[in-house]
Amino acid sequence: MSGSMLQIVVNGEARAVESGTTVAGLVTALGLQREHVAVERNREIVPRAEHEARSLADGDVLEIVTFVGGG
Amino acid sequence: MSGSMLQIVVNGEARAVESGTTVAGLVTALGLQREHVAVERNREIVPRAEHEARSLADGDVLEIVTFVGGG
Amino acid sequence: MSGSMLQIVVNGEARAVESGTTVAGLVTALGLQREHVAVERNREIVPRAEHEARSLADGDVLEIVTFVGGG
Amino acid sequence: MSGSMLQIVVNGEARAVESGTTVAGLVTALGLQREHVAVERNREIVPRAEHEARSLADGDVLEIVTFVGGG
Amino acid sequence: MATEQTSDDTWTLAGRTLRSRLIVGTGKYRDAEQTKACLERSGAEIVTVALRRVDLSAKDNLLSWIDRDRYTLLPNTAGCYTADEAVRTLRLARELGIADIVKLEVIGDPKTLLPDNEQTLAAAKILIDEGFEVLPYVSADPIVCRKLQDMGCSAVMPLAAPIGSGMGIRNPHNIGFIVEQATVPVIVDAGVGTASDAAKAMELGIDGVLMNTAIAQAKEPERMADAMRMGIIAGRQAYLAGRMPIRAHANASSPTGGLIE
Amino acid sequence: MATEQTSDDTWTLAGRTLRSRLIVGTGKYRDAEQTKACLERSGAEIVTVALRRVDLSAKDNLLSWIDRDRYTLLPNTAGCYTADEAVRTLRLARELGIADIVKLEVIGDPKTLLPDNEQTLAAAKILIDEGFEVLPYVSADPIVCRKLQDMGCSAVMPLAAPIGSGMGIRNPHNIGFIVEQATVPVIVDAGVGTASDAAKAMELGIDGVLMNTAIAQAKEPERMADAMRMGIIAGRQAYLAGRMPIRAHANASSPTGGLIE
Amino acid sequence: MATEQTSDDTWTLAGRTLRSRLIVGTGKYRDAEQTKACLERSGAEIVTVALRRVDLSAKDNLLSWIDRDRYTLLPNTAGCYTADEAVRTLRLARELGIADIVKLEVIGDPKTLLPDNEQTLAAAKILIDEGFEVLPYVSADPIVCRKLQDMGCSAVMPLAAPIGSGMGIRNPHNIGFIVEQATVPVIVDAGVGTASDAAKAMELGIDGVLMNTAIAQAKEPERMADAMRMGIIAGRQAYLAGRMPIRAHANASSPTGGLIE
Amino acid sequence: MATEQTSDDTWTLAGRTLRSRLIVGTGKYRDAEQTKACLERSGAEIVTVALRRVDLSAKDNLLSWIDRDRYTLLPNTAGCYTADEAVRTLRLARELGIADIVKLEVIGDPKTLLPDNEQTLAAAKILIDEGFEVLPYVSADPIVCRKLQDMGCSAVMPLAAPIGSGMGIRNPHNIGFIVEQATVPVIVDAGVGTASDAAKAMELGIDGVLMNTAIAQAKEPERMADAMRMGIIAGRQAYLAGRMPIRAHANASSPTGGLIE
Repeated sequence: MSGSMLQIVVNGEARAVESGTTVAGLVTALGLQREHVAVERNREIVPRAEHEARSLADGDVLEIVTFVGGG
Repeated sequence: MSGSMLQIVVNGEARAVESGTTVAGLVTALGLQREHVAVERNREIVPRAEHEARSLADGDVLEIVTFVGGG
Repeated sequence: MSGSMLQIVVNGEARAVESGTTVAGLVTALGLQREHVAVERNREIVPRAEHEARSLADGDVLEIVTFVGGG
Repeated sequence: MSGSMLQIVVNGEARAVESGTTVAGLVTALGLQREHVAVERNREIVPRAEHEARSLADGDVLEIVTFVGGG
Repeated sequence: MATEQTSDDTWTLAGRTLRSRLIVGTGKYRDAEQTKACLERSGAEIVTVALRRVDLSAKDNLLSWIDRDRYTLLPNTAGCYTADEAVRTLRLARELGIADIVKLEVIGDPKTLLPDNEQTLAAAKILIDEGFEVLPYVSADPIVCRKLQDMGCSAVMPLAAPIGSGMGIRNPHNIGFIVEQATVPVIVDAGVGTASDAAKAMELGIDGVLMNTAIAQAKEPERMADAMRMGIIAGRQAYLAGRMPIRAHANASSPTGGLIE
Repeated sequence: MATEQTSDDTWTLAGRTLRSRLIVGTGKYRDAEQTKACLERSGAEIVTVALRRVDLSAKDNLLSWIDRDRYTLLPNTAGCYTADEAVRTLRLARELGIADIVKLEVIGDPKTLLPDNEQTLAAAKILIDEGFEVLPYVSADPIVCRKLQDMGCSAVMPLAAPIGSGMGIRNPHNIGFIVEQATVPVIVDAGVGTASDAAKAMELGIDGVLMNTAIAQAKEPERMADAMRMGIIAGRQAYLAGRMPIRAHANASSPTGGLIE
Repeated sequence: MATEQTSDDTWTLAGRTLRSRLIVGTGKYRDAEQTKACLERSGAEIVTVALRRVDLSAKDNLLSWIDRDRYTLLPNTAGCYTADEAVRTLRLARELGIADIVKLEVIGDPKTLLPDNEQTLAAAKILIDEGFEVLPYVSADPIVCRKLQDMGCSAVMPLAAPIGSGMGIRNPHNIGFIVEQATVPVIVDAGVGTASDAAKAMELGIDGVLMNTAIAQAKEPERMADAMRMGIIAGRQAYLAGRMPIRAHANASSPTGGLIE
Repeated sequence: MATEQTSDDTWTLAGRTLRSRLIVGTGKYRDAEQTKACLERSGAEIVTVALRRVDLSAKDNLLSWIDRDRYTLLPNTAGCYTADEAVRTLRLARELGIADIVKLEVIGDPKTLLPDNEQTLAAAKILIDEGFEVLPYVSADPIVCRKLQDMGCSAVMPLAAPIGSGMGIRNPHNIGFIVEQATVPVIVDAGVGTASDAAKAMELGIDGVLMNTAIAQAKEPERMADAMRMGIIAGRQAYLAGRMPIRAHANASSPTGGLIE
């Protein structure tokens, strides 16, 4: 485990996370229920099955989306 | 009791009835249920209570009405 | 000529005019063109031909009307 | 100059014309005013300036069009 | 499934508390069976009937088969062209014991069957003096409706369109004026053609709708009776719910923020 | 009282057999409670939802309180102005596991929110190739609707009027053309303002109506949900019943013979 | 350019042969100059005026500046709520020497300014007995119009919509019935808001239109007077020309044969 | 009498300054004489024509009798169902020396004759690249109209209703949106049935109207041409004059003070 930090962008906002953080880790850290969100990393969908395995890289741009009320 | 006949008009049609015939008698003779009709005699309503008592006179013009389907 | 005055009402307003004043005199005194008005005196029309002859009486109620723009 | 005939199609109808016939010649032969028509030969427009020069070939398919009333 | 109407939405007509806002006629049906089926499916509590000379050849009489415990009969004066004829007709209805409430209808013209409001006013005055509860069929004319309610009519029944035309509400604006000034129930009578017409009428804030032809002359009258029953409730509920404002431009229904980029 | 609808009047959308012909949105409500109450009273079986970035401050998530056993969620692409954005949005919806059927909506203008039919056709093609069941929001344009159904869309959803305008059916004639040629369900989407609009839409012979603002922005949304549920059924039943013909003149509903003289 | 109207299209009102079918009011204008300009540009031959108490502060009198050789003045009874007031007003007009033809207007309600047809009938009877040529402002009610023409009125003037509302023709169907039965000229009076309303009214087959507010309250009254003059003629000519039938489907205007292949 | 139009109300289409806002077709007339008479009475400066195979049996050719000094001919692509056919047709028109401005019309369906906007966009792009001044017939769709004007079309021509239907303006609201965003002239093409339709179209603020059937199939085409000419001017002048506001209630046109008592 290293203390070095990664600079990423989540839903348009810059964030710093510890290197080694996985997509699943980020989602959990954000207090989100994993079954309620879908994640795009650098414009590519990260299948939920891979959230555990996929680690974030410096400069990653993520979109984390869910459903809201709409017509 | 005399066999003489009275000429009357019922709902626009000429009819002959025995003298002494009452309104009630006419209604029954026509095969009508008394509670289903109202009677006008020479343009005046004959209250149902008087149908028994009221005898017809020669030349009487009667309107015997009921309800039918309508809007 | 007497100086006594008559109290009359013209179009809802009280006015005083000299006794002997005629309808024609009143109309002229009001600065109106006689051919532009019609006069009612105590709810009766005073034909224009009689405006000269007809003198006003104390308490007379007059309506003097004309045409205005309307639809 | 030969008397041999060419088989062509004009506005969907088969016709035979003498070999050597030009577009201009055909138009005139059909009784049409040249300034009132445009000609397509085998799906290509034949500019009016070339009607004189351009000879027809066997199997040519021509569309000769003009303006009519329309909305 | 949710119930069709909120139990508290009743209304009062001539002292009667009613749940149904649909009043239906009994004319033009194939037979008594079809009439009964349509009355039931309409949910109506009041049904109109006409007074006519007895037909000696008729096998059964309406009074012998209609359920008078369930339906209040509303005699009309259809076919009357004068106040006198209408009054005479309703006195006979009263003698028949069926005239608690009456539909006053004085026709002015056989082609349009539009009311003669002048004769209607004259007849209404006589009938009210004789103690009738009068429901007059009238033009969508706020002035005449005000006179009728001031005179003591138990309701006013402006027409949507000519009787049996099915053209729907020709003059919603005047119906609106009539509702604004109403001191008695307003019932739209005649001209409704389909369920959306009935709903639209109710959305104007009226109290009820009276119809006959729209149900009786539908291809499937029984099904149309269902449709009308629900159309009336739908329109009434929409009126009570208070519709959204009409906008000249669009207005997004999904959030305009939070879009992915 | 008769039941609200005949049990046999079901319809099929993308392989689903449905009883309700009302599809409702979940936007613009006061809160989750009001949304749930309105969904229930609308009787809807399908409800639309929008895909957005997660709001980290939001206390609860729609997916945590909406009853997915009861309602099929229909993700939309509201806010998308190009085919690419719409496709990207629906791929994310699929990743969320909620994309059995999708509402394709490509907007052409922020003021009118009218669809860009050209982009919609392009997006529909891609999505159908990827196996989506596509329900496109489209102009009331029979030509575009025919292309969409021929392309393999699961329904066509012409608009009644601009989204959130509540203007009602602006072009019933074109909706009629679309119904005449339809090989898939026709759902009127957007523009309905009140219950009579919903009934009138159904009377055109369409299969269903999709709405959101008309319920959410009524003064009493819950009551309007009732009104819309019944308005839809009333209009559908009226369509099936076959309305009376519209007549230029009147037609008596009481017998014209047998009058007293 | 072709002339505005065919010289033979004249009509007769109370014995007068008229070329213009537009009757205009003289109220609500900025001043006498604007009034005169609008009258001229309207092409009107008859103009309405109101009778009021003389205003002693008024600098000039309408009778002093209006061209009475060019325009026939039509006194109205605006503001009268009873037959008596209307009759009294017109007797005064006659005393003023301006009552060859009169506009009878008995108002029933200050908010809607709709006519009290009952009072109008009563006043018309008195006025006709006194030899007036009566032009009654009346509801778009065929029954009342028939009574008025049978009574001897010189025309009937059903309203298009409430006075000054500019809502256009609320009930074209009833106007049509009035035209069908007419034995005197039918003039639509009140409610027209713009030129297309005027044209549409004429296309119903009426003889003329009376308006005031639509011209006087346009942003540019003089230009609107032009527009109304031409709208009236356009509608009249269209009526005489006999419009094409309305078709539910399309019908090509270019030849369907002779296409290139 | 005042002149029909103010000399300064001209408009510019593809660089041409025009006085008449009425463009008429030349189809469906009885013969050349009637066509010429109607063109003259319409006051049109631009007239549409169709391109077809020469008819060897035709006695005279339109080009031999139409006054080309007076009228600019506007070739259309009626009958074309694809962009290719339309382009091919207009290239032939150019070869005929008559293609300064062209009416692009790509039909999507033979029953409704509604445009295929997708094909129309494709054809417009090619034609503009080839230097044509393109006037596209299009749906009343603001999105498509915006794309066409941005692409370089010389005008947009949204339809009022299906060609030859005479149904009038089906979607005035969308026409309004198209006018609001317009950077080129807006010409309503197809669907107008009578003079009031033409006036109403102009009152929406459009620049002109194109019609054929409404004149050619009137009972008296020549008279209808007059009616349309004036209806167009009336509507245009009313638009420029600025109509009165529409009021929900009445507004007296005579003074409410100064009444006799």
